[in-house]
Amino acid sequence: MKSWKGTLAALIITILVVAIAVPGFAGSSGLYEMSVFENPTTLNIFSATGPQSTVWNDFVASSQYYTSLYGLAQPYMTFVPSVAADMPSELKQEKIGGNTYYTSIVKMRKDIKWSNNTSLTADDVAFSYNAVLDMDPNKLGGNWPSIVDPTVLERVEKVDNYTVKFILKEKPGLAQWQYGVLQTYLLNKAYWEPVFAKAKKASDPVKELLAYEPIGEPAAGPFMFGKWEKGAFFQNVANPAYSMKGQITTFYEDGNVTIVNPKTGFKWQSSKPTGKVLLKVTEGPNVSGTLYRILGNQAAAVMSLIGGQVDFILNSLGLQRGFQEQLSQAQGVSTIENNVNGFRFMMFNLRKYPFNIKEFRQAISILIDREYICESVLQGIAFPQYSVVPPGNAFWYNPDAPQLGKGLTRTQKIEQAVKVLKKAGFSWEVEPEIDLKKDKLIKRGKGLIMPDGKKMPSFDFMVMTAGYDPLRYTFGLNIAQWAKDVGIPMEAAPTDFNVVSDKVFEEQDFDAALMGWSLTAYPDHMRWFFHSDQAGEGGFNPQGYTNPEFDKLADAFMAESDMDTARKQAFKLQEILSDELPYIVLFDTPIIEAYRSDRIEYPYTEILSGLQRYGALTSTVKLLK
Amino acid sequence: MRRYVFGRVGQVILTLLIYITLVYFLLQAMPGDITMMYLSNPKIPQAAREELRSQLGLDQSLFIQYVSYMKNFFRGELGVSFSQYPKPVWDILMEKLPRTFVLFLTANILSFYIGFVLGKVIAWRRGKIIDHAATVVGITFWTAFYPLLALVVIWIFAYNLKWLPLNQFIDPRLWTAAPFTANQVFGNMVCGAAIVAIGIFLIFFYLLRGLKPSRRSRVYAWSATAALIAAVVFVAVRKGMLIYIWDITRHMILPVLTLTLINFAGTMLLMRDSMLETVQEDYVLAARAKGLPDRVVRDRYAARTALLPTVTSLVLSLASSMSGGMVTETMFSWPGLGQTLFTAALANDYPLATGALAFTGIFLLIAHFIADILYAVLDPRITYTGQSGI
Amino acid sequence: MNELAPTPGTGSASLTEPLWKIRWKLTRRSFAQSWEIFRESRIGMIGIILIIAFGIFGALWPIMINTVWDPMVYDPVVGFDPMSMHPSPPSAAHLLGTDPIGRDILAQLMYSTGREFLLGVLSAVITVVIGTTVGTAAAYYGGLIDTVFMRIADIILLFPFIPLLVVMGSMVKLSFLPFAVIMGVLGGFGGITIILKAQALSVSVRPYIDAARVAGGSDFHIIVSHIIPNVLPLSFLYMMFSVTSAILSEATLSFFGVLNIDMSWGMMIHTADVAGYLFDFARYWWLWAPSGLAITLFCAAFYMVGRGLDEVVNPRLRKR
Amino acid sequence: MDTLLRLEDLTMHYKTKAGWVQAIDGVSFSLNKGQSLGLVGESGCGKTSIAMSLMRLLPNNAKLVRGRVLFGGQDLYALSDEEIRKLRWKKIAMIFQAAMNSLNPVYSVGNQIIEAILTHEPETSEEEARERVKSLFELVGIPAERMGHYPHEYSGGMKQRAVIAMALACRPSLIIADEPTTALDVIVQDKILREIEDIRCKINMSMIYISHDVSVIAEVSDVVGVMYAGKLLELGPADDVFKKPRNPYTYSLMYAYPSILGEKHDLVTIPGEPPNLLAPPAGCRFHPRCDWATKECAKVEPVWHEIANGHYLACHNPIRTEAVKPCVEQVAATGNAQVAATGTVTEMHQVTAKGGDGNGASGSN
Repeated sequence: MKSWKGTLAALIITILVVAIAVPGFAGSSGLYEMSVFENPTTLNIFSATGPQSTVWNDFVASSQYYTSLYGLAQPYMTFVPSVAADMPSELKQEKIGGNTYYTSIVKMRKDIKWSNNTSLTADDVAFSYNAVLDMDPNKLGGNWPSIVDPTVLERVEKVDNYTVKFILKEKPGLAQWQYGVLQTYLLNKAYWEPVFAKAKKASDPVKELLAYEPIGEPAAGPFMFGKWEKGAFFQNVANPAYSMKGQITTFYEDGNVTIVNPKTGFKWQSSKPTGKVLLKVTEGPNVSGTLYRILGNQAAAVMSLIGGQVDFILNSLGLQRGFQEQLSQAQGVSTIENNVNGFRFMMFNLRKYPFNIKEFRQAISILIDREYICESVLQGIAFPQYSVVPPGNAFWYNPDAPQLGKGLTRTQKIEQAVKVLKKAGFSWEVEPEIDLKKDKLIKRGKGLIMPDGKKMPSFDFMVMTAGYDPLRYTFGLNIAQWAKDVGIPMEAAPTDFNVVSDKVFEEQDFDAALMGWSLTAYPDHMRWFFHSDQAGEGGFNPQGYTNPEFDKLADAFMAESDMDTARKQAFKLQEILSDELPYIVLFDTPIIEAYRSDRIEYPYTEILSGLQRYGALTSTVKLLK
Repeated sequence: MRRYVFGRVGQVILTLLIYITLVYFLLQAMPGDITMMYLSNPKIPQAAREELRSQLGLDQSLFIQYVSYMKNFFRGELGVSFSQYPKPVWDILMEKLPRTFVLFLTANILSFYIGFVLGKVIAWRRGKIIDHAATVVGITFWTAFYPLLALVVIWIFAYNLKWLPLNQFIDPRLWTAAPFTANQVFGNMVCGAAIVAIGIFLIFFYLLRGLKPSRRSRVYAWSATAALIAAVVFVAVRKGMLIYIWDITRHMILPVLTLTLINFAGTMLLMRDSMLETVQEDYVLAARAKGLPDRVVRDRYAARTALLPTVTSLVLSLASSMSGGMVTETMFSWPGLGQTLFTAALANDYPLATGALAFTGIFLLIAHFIADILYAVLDPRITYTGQSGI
Repeated sequence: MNELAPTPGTGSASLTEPLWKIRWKLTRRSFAQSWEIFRESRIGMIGIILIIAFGIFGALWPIMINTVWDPMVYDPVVGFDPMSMHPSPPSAAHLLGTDPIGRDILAQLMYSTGREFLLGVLSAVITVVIGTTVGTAAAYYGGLIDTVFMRIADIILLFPFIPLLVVMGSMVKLSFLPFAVIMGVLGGFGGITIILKAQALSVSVRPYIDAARVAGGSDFHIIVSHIIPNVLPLSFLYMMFSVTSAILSEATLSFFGVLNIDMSWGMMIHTADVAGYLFDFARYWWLWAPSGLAITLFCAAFYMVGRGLDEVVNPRLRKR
Repeated sequence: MDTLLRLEDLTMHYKTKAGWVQAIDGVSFSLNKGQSLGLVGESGCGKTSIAMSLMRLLPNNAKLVRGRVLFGGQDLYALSDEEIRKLRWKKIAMIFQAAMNSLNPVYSVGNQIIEAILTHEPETSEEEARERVKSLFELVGIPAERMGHYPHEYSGGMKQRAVIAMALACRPSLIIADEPTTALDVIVQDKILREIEDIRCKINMSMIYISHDVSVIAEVSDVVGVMYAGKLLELGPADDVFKKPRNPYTYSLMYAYPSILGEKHDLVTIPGEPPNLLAPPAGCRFHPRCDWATKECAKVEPVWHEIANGHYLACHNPIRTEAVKPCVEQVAATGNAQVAATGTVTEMHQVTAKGGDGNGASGSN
């Protein structure tokens, strides 16, 4: 008995001592190491773009292995050819088999190779689209219906080995064409064709295809699959046959871009580039591979970064503010702050009275002191925002859209809000009294009478719980406070995200809610969020905003395939929205990121939505040591 | 005995059935479903959402869904995960099981052992300083806020002192070249540990039988033990696995330490109470009168019978910590069943969440079974005859 | 303590006194006796002192906010001090500093204390009321009632508590009262029922119960005036443990951000965590230490009182 | 005859919350080799405390105030813990009050005895020990094949026998039997008592019986000591003490027990309750309940002195044989008795000795 215990104790102590004494298996591997917070779930591109389209799958796999005909050149998000040799030909009407279609020809580069050294040809491109169309993108789910949009795309035909022809059912807008179909990932036909053939024979072809595990799939992107220890790490290795390695992309001040591949001699330029060169980026990869450590929480990731186990913390939300200060003091670590493409906003159910009164919403917007909360309460964790297009999205942002109540003092805001409300026919049992000189509210408003003569009943303003999002929570409580100052009986109700989602999108049974969106570069969200055809159940306009004038303009915007015209239309849309306020846009948070500047170097760090937007630049990062 | 076993199995199946049903409907009653994830992207058409619903069977009535789920369940299928469609829930859970199992088994046994020994000692020395100190320290850890304690432990030992790895269960830099998967290594660890444990048990059982084994048989027993361990280590070396086992062990130390700190007091206090009752038993007094050495009286007389109630707590805590290890798994980046349950719940992935909870239920039921058997082994007074227990 | 029930012939009170007075005297006496035993337990006394200290601390909150503190600045939920950068370390204005969004830590700590009491005690009371009622009824009536409730207890014991609550919480954020009620109900129908039933069973076979029955006492009367008083001490003991588990569960769930609670000790740590201040322990100690310590001490206090009560309830644990 | 055990003014107190309990106060006696001593007295009078102090198995709160326990000339309280541990069972064994519970439920009975042998006789092999236990089992009348069984598989009487076998295991020179038969029914009780006596005679061992049951003590003891409230009131050869009780307490005690098949007499109840040992009465501790008590009794503590050869007494007003009147009167007053004390004691002695023949008994206490 005694010796037993002694042995066990000795064993435990030995393990502890040895564990402490023997250092870890350090030794850098020439890999670019990042941390991710969640497991990727699949290597299968159909799953990863379909039902399992998580940001993590995209970070570690999809975005690393595949190329597309066209892409957005980092960091300015310029639309440029990638596998294509030039811009697509103008859409033109053509009659095929009795139907009228729009067609476009895309010429491809001849120097693109798969990792198994076969060429990427028109066969692969045509297969990539047609196979998905045959499977029905809606059934594949996820993002498939939006990138291989069956309502637009009919077929893709091979013209010759390096030319394909797109046959489209209707004339697509920018969102569907340049920002949709043309940026679809390209698949290796030789690899996938037998898989599709087999899947088609199964009882549930889609399930069969989604369940397929693609081992040894050829890649055309900068990396290919290395090793995956589930729950621990994910490793990619540089694609030795990557055709774009060494390719130089040059950005000019006038927005033009040139692409030169010195190795293969490929050259492309947007139009006559003039002016200063802003940036020159040489495509890599410059690392032998990438390693993604799967860490369970931010603290662990930050400690690992400081400890030198990881070079970058890959997270679509960036880092919390509290880490920034500590990281900036850590040796060899640099932090980056970028604007993001998104916003948090407040919305009313416009089907209900008096929320459908424009002035009511304007008054609320005036009353909200975004700057005060952002700068004082939140101390720069968040920045105020007024428009549904964030200023960071500079090409599409309209700086001249109205910004109600900006720059006013507390009492000025109340004064103006009261004025606006009175104009719409509101009155009070007790009108709020203010002292403008002292900037002091003397008496709170009470008993707001609506234009129809009834007293306004109290209503719930759903905000996220403090646990889910303390920022929205804080904003919500403050807004309700200010509303009450002028007698608007608004009660902030902290509610769980799922409940808010359900009430807003499923039941459309709510008064007011505070929510958030993150956006894509192309601002077609204005059409989805505010077009009246989205006001039905399950639509994206649950607030029920209807404005025929807006609808018409939004439709035109969506159908437009010319960038400059589209831009003007987007400006106009923003003006309408800033006046009518179906959303009262409030704020957003910058994205904070950190990396080991003593070990790696990025060609640039200023990108809307941060480095994570491009999976932390795996193909251009350089290892210093 | 036979009737008992049959009765017991029937009872277990019935309980499991009710449990799964409750879990199933409880999760279904929660607001929202998996297709809500498509709501975040306006470009996904309604049609795709409908397709997903029908793929997942969500367009059917709840009752039909339930019946088909239960049918599959008793055929050993836990359905297909929603969030990782079409991956079977079983596969996902099986991937996590080994690491959860190894971590929590180790931690539970260790904390049980420490708690048992300490409880024994402080009950024996009741009212002395060590009793008060251990009780206060134990209660403090027992009621400590676990996530915070985990962070403090990591911060001290991994971040500041750099003695042990920060997080995760393996070191990726080592494992990128590993010829094994981690689960293979975990599997081998479990097998190796089981072989060593059973081997040692048999050696001691046969060689050191009786109350007074000879010196020679002691020597034999210890050398056989050493040989057995050496053999297992040798096999590990030959397989090239030792360094990987070692890596996992290193990574286990901090979570095991934290879990032990939090949990030992439970066993300790239980053991103390239990032992305070047994030390008043006449046979303990008799043992002292017999002139048995103090340690023998304590271990073989007082502690031996006091052990019984604590065994139940060991077995049950082992089972519940399997899926309750969410905090540990999150804090130490040790992705296992608990974390899976949590993420599944966040993603409205009912089959996965139900599956994980069902696993726990099955664990617990098995644990109850084992507890019953252990009881019978440890307490000769208990025999399972015709009656079917409670 | 096991013999709390007024047994005939004990009390020295003359029969001219009304029955309730006799009962009351007896209760008071047995309480006094229990207190004597309890006082022997050092651990239990530490617990009591801690609880009283927390009680005073919590009671200070309404006083402070109504007299000394400006609600605009010191409100634990929406307060904000524009005077300094946040999180600010302890200063004269903020004795325990401020949190990342400028709220006073001390005010949060005080405000939360009362709420923790409410949460812990409410859920514990629910647990104990259910456990006592159900356990007693199961023991007294036996048969179907017994079987049904014991099955329910078995199944509830099968539920992994925290994960299940986290799962529920991640789907519907539970707010304060529902959470307390759920904790209480789950606890009440679970293990406690079994323990209290066993106790009630041992009481209900005592001779004076039969005597009461023969004397024509109704079931209700017998349960309420004979069985329950004997089960109560044990109930009270488990109440203490229930408080501990309720508070710890709340803190853990808050830490995961799956509760809809405006402020609690767990939320304070959660706030620090999500804002990224929880990792440098030494520097931002005021963000986690007060609340972390409060959780531990508060839970430990109730646990210790439970341990002390254990010695009262279970004579075998007493010192000889 | 050699003196085996000698208690000199043994005084032992327990510390409690309420104060010091004077459990044993100035007890002196000696015991020769091969002799058996019976200690009799009401519950809580300190009998068991004496037994425990002889084995030095007192609880932590006990304190030896004064006095010595000499065993074979050695002061037990001067020994180290290890020495006393080795002495226990080897020299002084014990048969416990509740034999039922003095066996460890999780080990087989045989092993528990073997363990005792191996502990004290390390040179003995396990096999030898096993053999010895086998013969012990035969001696006490348990089939040897039951050695491997667990206590719960034994009947009450068998357990008691096993405990006796265990006490005999190391061939001690003294066995203390603390209420050895209280929990058994009368038939078994008597059988066992006789077995113990047989064995004792065979191996010439000393014995201390402790019981509240006068009949038991009367049956087996050479010397009888009567204890009251931590004090020894009377001690002497069994015949002397029972035939001619000199201390009123001894006298009352004998009538506090029904005699089996004896003449009917009403039980003499001793009025009042045993004193509180936290604050025992001054003078003679029995005086508040004593019918013979005088003023002196309340003030002066009676001296322990030898009144005849080997007959010791502590009493101011010892009973002379003819002076039994008050008691008889009392008996008469409570009922219809007419008993002469001396005669009854003799009767009782004989009758209980016969009791074991299996004649009907309705069971005692």
